[in-house]
Amino acid sequence: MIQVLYFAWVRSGIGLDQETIETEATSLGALVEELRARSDKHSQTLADLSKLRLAVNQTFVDLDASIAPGDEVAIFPPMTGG
Amino acid sequence: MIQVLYFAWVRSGIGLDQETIETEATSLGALVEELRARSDKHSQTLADLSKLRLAVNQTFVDLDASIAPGDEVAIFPPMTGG
Amino acid sequence: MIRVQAEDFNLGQEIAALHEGRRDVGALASFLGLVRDMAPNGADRPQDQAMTLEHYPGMTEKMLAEIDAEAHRRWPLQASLIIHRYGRLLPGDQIVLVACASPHRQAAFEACEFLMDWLKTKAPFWKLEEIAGQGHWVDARESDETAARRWNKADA
Amino acid sequence: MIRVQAEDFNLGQEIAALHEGRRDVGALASFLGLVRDMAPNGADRPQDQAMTLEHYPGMTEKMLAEIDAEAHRRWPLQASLIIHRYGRLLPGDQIVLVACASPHRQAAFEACEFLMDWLKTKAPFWKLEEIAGQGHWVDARESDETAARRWNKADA
Repeated sequence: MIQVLYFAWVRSGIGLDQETIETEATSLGALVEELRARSDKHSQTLADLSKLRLAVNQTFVDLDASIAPGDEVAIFPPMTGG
Repeated sequence: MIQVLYFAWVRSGIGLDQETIETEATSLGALVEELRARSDKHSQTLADLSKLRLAVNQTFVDLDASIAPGDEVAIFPPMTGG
Repeated sequence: MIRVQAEDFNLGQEIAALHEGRRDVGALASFLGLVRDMAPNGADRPQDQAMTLEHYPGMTEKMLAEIDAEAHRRWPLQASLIIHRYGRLLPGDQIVLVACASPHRQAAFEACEFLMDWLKTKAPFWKLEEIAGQGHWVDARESDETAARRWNKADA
Repeated sequence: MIRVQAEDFNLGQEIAALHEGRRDVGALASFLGLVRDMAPNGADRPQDQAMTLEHYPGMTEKMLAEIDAEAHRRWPLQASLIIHRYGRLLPGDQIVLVACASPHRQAAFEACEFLMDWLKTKAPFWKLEEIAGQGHWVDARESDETAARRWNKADA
């Protein structure tokens, strides 16, 4: 099981702030493919990964990062704090 | 008459914070020569002009600046505020 | 010190706490970020504007602590502070305070700018602007990325 | 705004006055200079140390006003403040406060650094350090001249 968190317009686009995913995926890229297949909202919101940032266990990673059961994955836009 | 003000170690070196000078000098360089002749303290304190800054009427100037009766001349070390 | 909070902060008290009782701090640089009026035409509808800051609890504190530690590695800092608010704010409200104390002013200034530049691009905060009931997410700015990149080390 | 005074100042109040009641200030950078412990070996004789700031009344205000005006010419500032104290101060005391408000943080930071660099080399203040009854005038530092020169314009 992977916990997936969404923030900002990714959250409002998908309509969820988090979901728990049963998956065999071992890479973040494979997980994102599975997420895109879950609904039209997922598919549209996650369409262009160049507009998104990814984190695994609260550390920034690329799409080729490994994932394992129990990981916390987060998907969000570039940050605009400060 | 020229009013001459001294600050910091120029003031403590000469032993005066200001003095009024009767002079025919029309350049700051000529005035400094006259000041040097006034006492040993003047001569020693004003010996090395590369260590001093000069102002006429509260504006920084060089040694070749003109002076006129009624001017306020100031001689002091490089500043160390802030 | 890192604080992520909904509440407002008292800048004077926070700055004073960084140097009071000390005799070795010569320079204290600080930066205060405020919510600006977002209406295209300024003063029209003050009551219709808000900015909501969303963040990623846990990762925010982790990233701010990392950024702060990096500043201490790069400059001789005696104390530092990052306070960042989240939640719904109004024009004129305080958003962020960064402060750095050092024996020397150049270190204090540089570390303060570094913290702001890295915070902008590495701390997981997002701004939702609301004007007259219309909300939109603020886009990240290329100029912030550029500002952050100037601190990249040649050997990194 | 320029102030040259013997009295201490309240940093929090001064900074607040620059942005309170406004909705257009996005960034406020500030710098606080403090008297550092001057004894070579730190904590030994706190009560035996003092720093006396002498200045040139009249020219000081004139130069600070010129420096401030130059900062406003170079950056889009909405407000600025320079407070510089004179007289006898002790380690830990506040000496100088510079603050700049702008819509954008880069302008606020740069103007604040510029004001400090120019103030150091152009405002007629001199520091007399006293340690254990021995007074000596602080020498100007080449690094301050170098810092000030970086703001020289190519066409100036």
